[in-house]
Amino acid sequence: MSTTRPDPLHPDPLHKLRAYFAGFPLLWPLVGLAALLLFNVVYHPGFLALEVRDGHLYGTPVDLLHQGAKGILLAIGMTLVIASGGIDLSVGSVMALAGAAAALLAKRADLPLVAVIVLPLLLAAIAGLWNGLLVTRIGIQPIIATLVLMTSGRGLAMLLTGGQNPAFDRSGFIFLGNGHLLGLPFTIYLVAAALTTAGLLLRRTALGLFLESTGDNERASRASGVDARLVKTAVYVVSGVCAGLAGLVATSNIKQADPIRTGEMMELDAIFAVVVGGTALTGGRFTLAGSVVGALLIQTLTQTMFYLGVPPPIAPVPKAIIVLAVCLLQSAGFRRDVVGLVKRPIRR
Amino acid sequence: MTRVLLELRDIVKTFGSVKALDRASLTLRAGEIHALMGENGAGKSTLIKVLTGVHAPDAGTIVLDGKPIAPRSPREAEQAGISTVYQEVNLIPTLSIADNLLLGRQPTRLGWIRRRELVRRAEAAVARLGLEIDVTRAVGACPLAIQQMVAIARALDIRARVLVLDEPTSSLDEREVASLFELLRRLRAEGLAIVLVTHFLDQVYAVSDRITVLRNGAFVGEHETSELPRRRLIEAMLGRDFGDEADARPAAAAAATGKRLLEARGIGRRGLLSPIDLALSEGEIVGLAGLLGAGRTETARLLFGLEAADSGAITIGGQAAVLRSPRDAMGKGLAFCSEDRRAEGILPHLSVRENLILAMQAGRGPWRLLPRREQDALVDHYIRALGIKAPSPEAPIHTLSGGNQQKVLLARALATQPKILLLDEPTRGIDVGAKLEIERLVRSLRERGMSVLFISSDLDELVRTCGRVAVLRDRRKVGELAGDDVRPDKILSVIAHEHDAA
Amino acid sequence: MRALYTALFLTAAVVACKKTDNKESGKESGKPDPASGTSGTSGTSGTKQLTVGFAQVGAESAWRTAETGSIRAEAEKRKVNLKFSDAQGKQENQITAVRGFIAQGVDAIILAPVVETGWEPVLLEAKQAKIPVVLVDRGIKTSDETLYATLIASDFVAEGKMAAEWMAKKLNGKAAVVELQGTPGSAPAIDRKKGFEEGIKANPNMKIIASQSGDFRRSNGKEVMEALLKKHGKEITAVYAHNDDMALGAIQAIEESGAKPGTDVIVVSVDGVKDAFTAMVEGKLSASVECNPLLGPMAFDAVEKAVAGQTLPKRQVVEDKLFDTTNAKDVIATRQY
Amino acid sequence: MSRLSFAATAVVLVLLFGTASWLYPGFLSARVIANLFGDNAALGIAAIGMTFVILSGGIDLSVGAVLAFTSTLVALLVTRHAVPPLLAIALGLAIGAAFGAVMGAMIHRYELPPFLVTLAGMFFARGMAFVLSLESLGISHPFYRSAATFGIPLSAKATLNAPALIFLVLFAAASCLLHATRFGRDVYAVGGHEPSARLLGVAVGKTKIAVYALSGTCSALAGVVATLRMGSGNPAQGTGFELDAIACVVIGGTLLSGGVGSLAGTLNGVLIFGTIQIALVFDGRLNSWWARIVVGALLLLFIVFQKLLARAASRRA
Repeated sequence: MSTTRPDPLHPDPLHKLRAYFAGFPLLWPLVGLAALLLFNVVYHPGFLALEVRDGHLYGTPVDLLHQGAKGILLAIGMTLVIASGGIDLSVGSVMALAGAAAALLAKRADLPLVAVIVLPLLLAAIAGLWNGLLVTRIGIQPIIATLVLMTSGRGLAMLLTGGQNPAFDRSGFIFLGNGHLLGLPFTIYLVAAALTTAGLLLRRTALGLFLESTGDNERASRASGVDARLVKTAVYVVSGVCAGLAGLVATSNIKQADPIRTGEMMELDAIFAVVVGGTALTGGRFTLAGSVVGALLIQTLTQTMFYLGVPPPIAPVPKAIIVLAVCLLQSAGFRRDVVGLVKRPIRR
Repeated sequence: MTRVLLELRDIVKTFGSVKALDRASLTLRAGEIHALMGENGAGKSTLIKVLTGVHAPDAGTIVLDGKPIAPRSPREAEQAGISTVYQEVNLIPTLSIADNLLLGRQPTRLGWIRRRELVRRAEAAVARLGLEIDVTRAVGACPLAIQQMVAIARALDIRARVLVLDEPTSSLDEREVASLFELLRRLRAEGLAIVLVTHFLDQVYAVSDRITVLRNGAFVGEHETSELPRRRLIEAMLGRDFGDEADARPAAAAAATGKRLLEARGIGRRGLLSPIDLALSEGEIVGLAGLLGAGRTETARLLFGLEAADSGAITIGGQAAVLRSPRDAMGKGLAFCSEDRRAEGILPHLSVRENLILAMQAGRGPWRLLPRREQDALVDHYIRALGIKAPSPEAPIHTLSGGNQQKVLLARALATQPKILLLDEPTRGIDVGAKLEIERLVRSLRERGMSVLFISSDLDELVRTCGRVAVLRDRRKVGELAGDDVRPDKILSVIAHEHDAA
Repeated sequence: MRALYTALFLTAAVVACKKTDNKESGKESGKPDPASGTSGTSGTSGTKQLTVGFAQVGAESAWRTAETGSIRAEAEKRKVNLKFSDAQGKQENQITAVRGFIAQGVDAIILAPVVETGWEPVLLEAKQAKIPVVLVDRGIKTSDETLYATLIASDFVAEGKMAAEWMAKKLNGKAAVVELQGTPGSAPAIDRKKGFEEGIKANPNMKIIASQSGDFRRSNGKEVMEALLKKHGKEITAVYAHNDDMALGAIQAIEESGAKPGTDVIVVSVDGVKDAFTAMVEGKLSASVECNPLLGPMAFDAVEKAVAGQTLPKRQVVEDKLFDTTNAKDVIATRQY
Repeated sequence: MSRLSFAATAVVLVLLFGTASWLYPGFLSARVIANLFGDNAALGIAAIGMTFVILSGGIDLSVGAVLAFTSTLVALLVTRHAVPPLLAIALGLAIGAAFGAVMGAMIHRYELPPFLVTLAGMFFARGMAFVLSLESLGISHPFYRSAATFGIPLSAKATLNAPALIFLVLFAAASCLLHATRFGRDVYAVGGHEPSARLLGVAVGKTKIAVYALSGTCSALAGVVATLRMGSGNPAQGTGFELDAIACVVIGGTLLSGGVGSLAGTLNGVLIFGTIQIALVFDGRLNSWWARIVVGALLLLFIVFQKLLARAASRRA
C-alpha cells in the first residue's frame, strides 16, 4: 500500500536523499560507530575479543555496554524530552541527587532493598515533575527551567550527604551496578528492560504519535485534541526517572556516593548521544535506537581514549568533532552546499 | 497618461519544482494606485518579493526610470526607492516605534546614534500620516492598526518613489481602512506609484486607478479599474466562466430541516468577541461572513474550546456543554479545521497517515492505538474519497501542495466522525480546482446530516455553499441572512453598512 | 533608574571607605576591634581569640574530608574562630575566598592550594595586609618564599619511593606495573610519579607498562583499569595508584576480570584511608603509604607562631608510614579516617 | 517591562548587600566592593558577551572553555616561548574572536541550533586547553608582576585592581556599543523578531556572526584577566562558568527569548552572584553547596518574576 511512486510535487534533487535519510536515519551514527570500532581493532586486534572468565562473558564489548549503561539510560529520557521540543540539562545533577539518596539509604541496614531503590527513583521523578511543571505551567524555556535544577541539584545532593562521599556495603544494591546474570553484567539487562519498556510504550500505544506530534507542532496537536501539556510534563518525569536509575547504577558501581562527580557533564553526553543518533533538537521525529547507538558511540570514544593512553581531559576534542560532523551531515543547508558543489558541473 | 516609472517584464521564478512565477509582468506609472489582483497562489506575493529583492528572479527584467535594476536585498530595493509594507506587519515588537522607523538608518555622529534627532525624525515621519503617538513606545504595545501605520511611515521615510502594500487592510477596521485610503490618495497626489495587493474587491474599486491580474504566476491583463466590471475581474482571476457553478445555490440553499444540534447563547470573551448567538441544525451549512478580524475565527475558536468563553452558554444536542479545551469539544462531537494551516493545522514532518489519524486517535486515547492495518485502510479511504494527491501515505505532509494539505486536515476532522464541523477558511490559499472540490465535499457532508459552520472571506463561495449566513463586524454579530437573501451584494451591504442589517 | 542605582553604589563605597579606614587604623594601634570580632595582629599568646580563614579545595575524597575534620576539630579545641571555605575544586573560588579572608581582616590564613601555580598575586595581597599564610598538604611554585609562612605537607616524592621499594621487595625486583595517576598537573600526581620512578630505577626488571590518569576518582580508576586489563591482560603483575580511591576502583576491576587482587596482581597505593585498611585486612590491597591528613595540630601551632611574629621553617614534613597486609590489622581499629 | 525587572534585580542586590553588611562586620567596606569587581571581573566580562548573544536570541556555552584555553595559551606563549605578553594577549583575543565567528557562521549558514554548536565549541576549546598543557602554568614575567600590583586605590586598604578596571572599562564600552550604535539596535532587532529584522534591511547574518565573535572575544579577554589575577594559566579553570554567566544575564532581567534586556541588568546579576559568594566566605560556617542552591533559587525567582511581568504586559496590550 505504501507504494513509493516518484513524487510529482517534489522531484527536487535532494528528495531521494532525504527520503533515504527518512527511511534509514540510523545510517550516519552506525557508520560512525563502525568506523570507530574498526579503528580500534586495527590498533589493538584484541579490542573486540570476548572470553569467558569464571562464568562471566568478559571483554571490551561487554564493558562498552556495561559502562555505556548510564549514558544509554540518560539518552532514553533525553530523547523523549528533545522529541517534545525541549531539553533537560538537569539529568547530571539528578543522577548525583538520586545516587546520594541511595547511598544514605543503603547505609541503613534496617531499610528493605526495595526502599533503597524506589525512594531515590521517586525523588528523581519528583525532580523531573518539577522541571515539567516549570516548563508547562509557568512557561519557562526548557533550557533555563532545567538549568535551575542543574545548578542547585548538586547542591542539594551535597546537602544530603553533608559534603561527604558516603560509602556503603549493601550486597543487594551493589549487585545493581556490579552483579552478573547468566554471564552478563546486570546493567545490560537493566538497559534492555528500560529500552523495551520505552519502545513498547511509545510504539505499541499512541504515546509515540502524541509525543512526535507535540514536538512537531504543539498548537496543531492541541487543536487536534492531544493533551500536549500532559505529554510534555510526562517526558520530563520519564527523563528524571531515567537519570535517577543512571545515578543508582553509577553509585552502586563504585560502592559510594559522589555528589560532586556523579554525572558530571553527563547531561551534555546524553544530548550529544541523542543528536548524533539522529533526533533533531527542534523536536518531533525521534529514534530511540539512534540515541542508543549515539550513546554507545560516545562510550566507545571514551574507551578508545583509555586504550590510546590519552589523558581524559583531552577526550572532549574528538567528541566535539564527531558531533559537529554528524550534525553538519544532518543539516539540510550543509547538504545543499555539498550537493551544489557536486551538481554545478552537470547543470546546463 | 503619466510616464512609466517601473516595469517588471516576464519575471520567472521557480522554487524547487514549483513554478511560482511564469512570465509575470507589471507596469507602474508615477502617481497611480495600481491594484495587483489574483487568486491565492497566483504569484502576487512572489512578484512583490522579487521586486523588493527578497527573491532573485530566474529570468525577466526590472526597469526603474529606464534603468534596469536587480535589488539583491530589501535594503537595496529601499535604496533604489522601492519600499514595501508586508502582509503580516513586519516590525520588531520589542523595539520602540522610533527605532523601528529608522532601523539601519539612524542618524549618527561618529557612529553614535543621535537619540534626540532620532526621536525628532520619527515624530516627523508619523506626523506625516497625521498620527499622534509617543514614538518611544514599544511597537508590541500598540494596536495592529497603529503598527500598520508605523510600517507605512517607515516605508515612506526613505524617499520612496514606489510604495508596495501587500494586504494592508487585512487587519484594519472600516475607519482605519478609510483613513489609510485617504493617505494613499494623498501620496498619489505627491506623485508616488503605489502597488496595492488585496483580496477585497470593493476596496480595489474604491481606491485603485488600474488593475493588473495574475493567474498561476502569469500575466493575464492590465485594465483601467473604471472599465473593468467586477464579474469580468473575478473571471479573469479564476480564469474561467464559473457562472453556472457560482450561482448554483438551490441544493445548498435548502434551509434548516433537521433538529437543532448546537445552540450558543451570548457566548463571548472580553477583548476577543462581544457576546453573540449562533445556532446550527442537522444537515445545515451556516456561513460566517465578515472582514478579517471581524470575529469569525474567534467565534469558531470559542465554540471549539480553543479559547475559553467568559460569557454565555452552549447547548449541544439539547444539553448544556462546557468546552474548556478542544478535547471537551471533540467529546461532544465537534471537529475543527483551523484557518492557519501552518501554525495550527499540519504536523509538517509527520506523514500524511499520522496527520490524518491524529485527531481520531486522540479521541481514542493513548492506550487504544488503532491497529496499523485499520489505519492504512482509513487513510486509503480518505485519500480516495477526497482525491488527495500524495506520493505515498508515508510522505511527510510538508511535501504536499497547500490544497492537498488542506484536504488531509479535512480528512483529519472527518475521521473523528463529528456531528458538527467547524471550517475556518478551508479554501484559503489553495488553487481553484481544489477549492471547488472542497466546496463540493462540504455540500455532500450536509446531505449526510452533518452540520457545518463555514467561514470564508470569499462571498461567492459562501453563497455557493451556505443555507444561512451570519455576518460579523467589529467582533460582533451584525446580521443574519437566509434563503434568497443569501447573495453577495446583500452580504456585502450588511458587512459595509449599519442600517439594513437583517 | 540606572543613575539612581550607580549613585547608591558610590555612596555605599564612600561610607565603606570611611568605616574601614578608621577601623583599620584602630587595628594598627593594636587595640581589639569589637566590630570585626577579631583581635589585633599583636595578639601574641592564644589568650585573645584568633580568627583564622581556611581555604579548602573541596570535599572530593575521604582524605580531604578527614583533613577538613582535623582542622575544624583543632580550631574547636583551641577556641579559634575558624572561617571555612570550600572551593569545590576550583582555584578561582579559592582565590576569591582568600581575598575575602583578607578583606575580613583575619589573623591568619590556612590554604590548601588546589594547584601549584597562580598564587603569587593573592599571596602578595595577604603579605601586604600582614596576614601570615600557612600552606597545608600541597606546595606552590613561587620565586618569592616570603609569600607564605610555612608549608606543612607530606613528601609526595618520598611516598612514591616508599611504594616502589616495598613493591620491589615484595615482587623481588620483577614487575610489570600499571600506574594510575592522579589529576594531571596536581602536585601529588607529579611527585608520586617521580618518586615511584626513582624508586624502581634500581631494579631493571620493574617496568611501568601503562600510566594513565584516573583523576583521583574511584569510578575513573575502575574504568581505566578495566580498559588496561583488556589491553594488557595477564601481563600486568602490579598496580601503583596515586591514591586509595583509584586503587579501590582498580581492585573492583581486577576482581571482575577474574584475577585475584593481592595475589595475581599486587596493588599498592598512597593515602591510607580507612577503606584502604579494610581492603588490606581483606588482603585485596597489598600496601598503602599513609599520607597523614590530620594536619590540624601542626597547622595551628604554625598559625600561632606566625601570628606571634616568629619565623618558621619554610617546609615542615609530615612523617608518613607504610602499612601493608601484615600490620594493617593491628592499627585499623585506631584509624580515625 | 525590562525596566521593572531591572529595578527588581537592583533592589535584590541592595537587599542582599545590605543584609550581608548587617550580618557580617567589615562587609560593608571599600575593600569588599573592590573585591566584588576584582574577583568577578572574568565572570562579568564573559557575561557581557553572553548578554549580546542572548539579546540576539542565541546562547553561547563555550565561554568557560574559551576562557581556560586563552589563559593557558597566553601562559604557554609567555613562559615557554618567550613571547612578549601584550603580543600573546593580542593573539589570544584574536583566536577567541575567530573561534566565536566560526561558531556564529555555522549557526547562521547551516541553521544549526546555537545551543548545540556552542556546546561542541565548549568541548573542543576545553580539550584544546589541555592539549596545550595538562597542568597550570605559572607566568613569571615583569609585566605580570607589575600588573599584579597595579591598581587604583579606593582607600587606604582597598584598590581596584587591573581585572576590576578592565571589567569596568569594558562594561562602559559595551554599554555604548549596545545602546548607542546601529549595531546595538540590530542586535535587539535580530533577537526581537529575526524575519522582520531581515525584511527591515538588517544584515542578520553579519549581526549574528559579529555577536558570537564578540562573545568569543569577551571570553578570551576573561581568560586574559584570569591570567592577570592569578599570574598563571590554568586549563582546568572555568568549568561550569558558562552557566554562571547565563545565570547572571538572566538574573539581570534579560529574556532568553532575546530582544529584551540590558547590560546594566547583567552587571546587577554579576554583583548579586559575587555578593553571595563573598557573603559565604565571610560567614565561614555555611558550606559552599549553599552557593549553588541559593543561585538556583534566585535564578528561579527572577525567571518566574519576569514571566509574571510578561503576562501582565500581554494582558494590557
